[in-house]
Amino acid sequence: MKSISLYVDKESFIHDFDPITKLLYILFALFLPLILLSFTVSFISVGVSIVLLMAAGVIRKTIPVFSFVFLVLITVVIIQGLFRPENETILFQIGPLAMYKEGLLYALTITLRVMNIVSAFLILVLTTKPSDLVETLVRKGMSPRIGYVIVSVFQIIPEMMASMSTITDAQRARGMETEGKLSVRMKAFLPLLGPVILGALINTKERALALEVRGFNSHVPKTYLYEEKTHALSKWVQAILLLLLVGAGVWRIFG
Amino acid sequence: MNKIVVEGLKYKYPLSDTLALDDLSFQVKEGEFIGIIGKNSAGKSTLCQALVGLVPHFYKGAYGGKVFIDGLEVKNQTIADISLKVGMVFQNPFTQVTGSKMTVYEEIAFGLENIGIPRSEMIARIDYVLDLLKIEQVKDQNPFDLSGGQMQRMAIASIIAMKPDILVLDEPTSQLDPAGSEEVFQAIQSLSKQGITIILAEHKMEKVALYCHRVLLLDDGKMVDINTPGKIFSRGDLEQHGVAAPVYTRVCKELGVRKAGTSEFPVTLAEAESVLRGRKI
Amino acid sequence: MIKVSDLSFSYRKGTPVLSGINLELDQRSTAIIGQNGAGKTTFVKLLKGLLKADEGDIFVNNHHVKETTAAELAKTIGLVFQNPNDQMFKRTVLDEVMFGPLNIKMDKQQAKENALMAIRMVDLQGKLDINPHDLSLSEKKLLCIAAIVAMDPDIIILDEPTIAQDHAGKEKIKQIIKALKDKNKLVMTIIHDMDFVAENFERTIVFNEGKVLLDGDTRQVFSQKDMLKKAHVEPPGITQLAEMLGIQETILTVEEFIHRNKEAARD
Amino acid sequence: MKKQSMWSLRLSTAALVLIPVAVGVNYIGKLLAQLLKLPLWLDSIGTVLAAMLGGPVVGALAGAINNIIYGFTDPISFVYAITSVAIGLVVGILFFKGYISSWGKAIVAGLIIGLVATVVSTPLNIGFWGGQTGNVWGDALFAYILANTDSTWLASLLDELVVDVPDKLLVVLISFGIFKGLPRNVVQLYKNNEKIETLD
Repeated sequence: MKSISLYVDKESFIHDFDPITKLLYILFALFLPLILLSFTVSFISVGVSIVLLMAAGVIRKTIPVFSFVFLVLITVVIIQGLFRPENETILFQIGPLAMYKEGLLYALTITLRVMNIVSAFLILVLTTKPSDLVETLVRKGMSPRIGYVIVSVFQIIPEMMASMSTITDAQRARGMETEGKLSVRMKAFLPLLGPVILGALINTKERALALEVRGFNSHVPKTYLYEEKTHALSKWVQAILLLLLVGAGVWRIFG
Repeated sequence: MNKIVVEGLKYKYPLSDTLALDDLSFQVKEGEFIGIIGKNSAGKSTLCQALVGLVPHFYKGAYGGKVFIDGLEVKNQTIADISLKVGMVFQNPFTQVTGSKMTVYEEIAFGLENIGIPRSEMIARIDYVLDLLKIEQVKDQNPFDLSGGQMQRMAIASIIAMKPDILVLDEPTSQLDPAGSEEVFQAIQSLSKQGITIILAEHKMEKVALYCHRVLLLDDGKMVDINTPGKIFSRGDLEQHGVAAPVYTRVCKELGVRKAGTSEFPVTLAEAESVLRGRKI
Repeated sequence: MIKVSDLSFSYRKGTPVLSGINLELDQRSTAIIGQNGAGKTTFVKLLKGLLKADEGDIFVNNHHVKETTAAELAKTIGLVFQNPNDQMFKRTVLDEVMFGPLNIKMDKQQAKENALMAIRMVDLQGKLDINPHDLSLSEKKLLCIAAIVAMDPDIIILDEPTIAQDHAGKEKIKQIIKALKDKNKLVMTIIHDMDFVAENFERTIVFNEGKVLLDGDTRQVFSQKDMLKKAHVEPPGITQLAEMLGIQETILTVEEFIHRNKEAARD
Repeated sequence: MKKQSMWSLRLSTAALVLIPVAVGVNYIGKLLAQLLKLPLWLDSIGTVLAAMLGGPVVGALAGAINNIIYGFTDPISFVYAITSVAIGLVVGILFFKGYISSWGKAIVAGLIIGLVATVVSTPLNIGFWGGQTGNVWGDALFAYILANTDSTWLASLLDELVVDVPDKLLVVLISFGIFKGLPRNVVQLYKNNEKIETLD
């Protein structure tokens, strides 16, 4: 079955780390540049994330995500460089359009911030099985019912996609055209979407029944098939990340 | 010992004007294999669900009478508590997969995790049911990649792992091919031999006649009769209740051939063969 | 009416689902049987033009299927899917049945007439204005048959029509098949219910591992016990009983069994 | 029958399994919109339907989980979980107060929800992208306004507004249409607080 998550099933020391450490790393990468307000720190942070992604062997999988982000970022650079209200200092001119230093610097801030968040997130997303992440969070106190909901989405979407292709066949069998002019395809929207939604809603009843008889609403404390995944170095890495953050905060306030 | 006691059970779904179950009373002994038959919308599914507490707890609606499982009254228990005593398997193999587990092994663990079974016992139970239902070889596959018969056996395994004393099955083979349904029937039969009480709602009368100790005939939410397959399928008014007897019974009825020394007609292939053998045909 | 020559198909290269199928289908009502995964559904989807053959040709009433879109073919050949929830989306039974006829550009009056006729055929005329999803599963299946019948194709294929049907439902489907035969339609079905096949279909084709294992008159097919075993098909109960009792010819229905018994008694 | 409270936090199992379906519907709506190359997202039909069926709590949860899941395919979506939650909440409240009960009212509700989404998203856009939405038409407007005024906020607000209001209006109308076509037994399924009556 085709999966919608970006998780790459590989062996690497990054994969071995527990999801909590990776979540903490996201917070770290997010807040450190915000606290220190320095381009250099942002650069280093992005750099570190990219090195980690390479170490995990998943850097190729980041390309589609980054290319989408870059597409938007290019428009940010152009628009801010040209039109930012604070713009004063002209850097260069192309025909009637002037690029300003203030706007470009601001665009650079945004670019770094986005890159930073996206790359830190990608470490978590590409190297952690969604179900592992959810299970860890449930162990830390998240409602198992909500945990179920999140994990089941990863299975329900491919299931709905499969039923969508059967539905397409069924409606074509009734003479509905799915190819051709925009107006033809627009007319196909409801006959395709309708049965997908109705079918999925009708199935919720049977699925809810099946869950109920599997002790879904049991009040007994839950147990787990797998042992909790921890890494020998997890505690250390977490401690260092936290210390660095606190240190940066202290430096920022008193330094 | 009576495992299930039903007394004057009545039930009406929300939004409905008619009773889905109308004053049912019967008892089931430990280890019995009971078939529930009747035309569509006679109340078979509703009755199955009343035994596991989905009726009334899941649907709400209006409820009367009593259902006791091992002396516990269903109305006063939660579905989670009842599910430790009674397991249920549904018609559609796809919708009863939890959709939150990546392998058959994990899927079976789902219920055990919910009811707090310790890990070592969980693993022992899963290995046991994988073997019992003969799905060992697919334990690492994605549940949705199984064949229908395998999926249904996985569903049964998931329930049996929770160690209920009673297993309720609502037309578990209606969506399977003959090979798949044969696999499932054999699994059910072997569970019955292990002493698990089985309640099976089913349209395939030949199977009901072959496996069930007693058969409960429903029509319009009312219980018409509960008796041995021989007695039930020999009734003259089956068609009026929307049920056709097994083909072997129909043939013997036409020919007026009864089982020796009884007023009953044969209900299985073997019985029909033995009474017809030697006749000039 | 349908001519299939050297048909092969695979979803993934190297694992053929169907190979070397040659069939000619005529007016006789035809059951396609065999295990799940034998290629039955793939075969009818190919007939219907929902899939494109890797090799070989299919002609349906002189239309070359490869060169005709599924929507165009809909006028000639109708396929009723197994799960009604995969197609229903209209608010009322009548609208649902009219969807197909309107798609193939029937005028509104004609579409409505056809729809009403089809709905009467499946005995749902009392439920014209009901939301299709408020029907029972067996009624939904009948509705889906009506939705295809209303398009008035020459060929109608039913995928597992008897699933979820009780005794009365099966009787209804029996009547529908008969009514369609009377209108000179070719009725085909994919089905697992052998008793139903024996009682209702003139011709039976057994698929096994992507090939046609057996093809012929239903009686002749059910007489080949060993070949059926190979395809994991069990003959109808009455056929098995007759065989166990040592009756030479193949018995297909209870009526035949009784009839034979009476003849034997007269001798 | 007593009118049920819409704020019950104890969700029934049926209401809970409605949430993954809602996320799936969002996903498929988005996919179809891309397939048809519409200049709209149409990626919140599921959230809106879930809110209509299950109330504001289910709607908000569906919105939140939707964006958390999207975060696994595109980390930026994560940030906009707040917008999705707001949509779910507002639809749920409006619907259960009876403000989405006819096509006319649905249009008004669609406009309100579009405005809510805009107001919530704009600060996120500014904080994250410097004010843009990533939608071609909206961003062109953003550039135009930025060039002619000196307010990033105004530009960003209008950028979001021209994209969000038509999108949410259409989403609410589609969802309302689908809701009206649902069979009664499905709608009934997610009602939570009813009591078991007695027939004894």
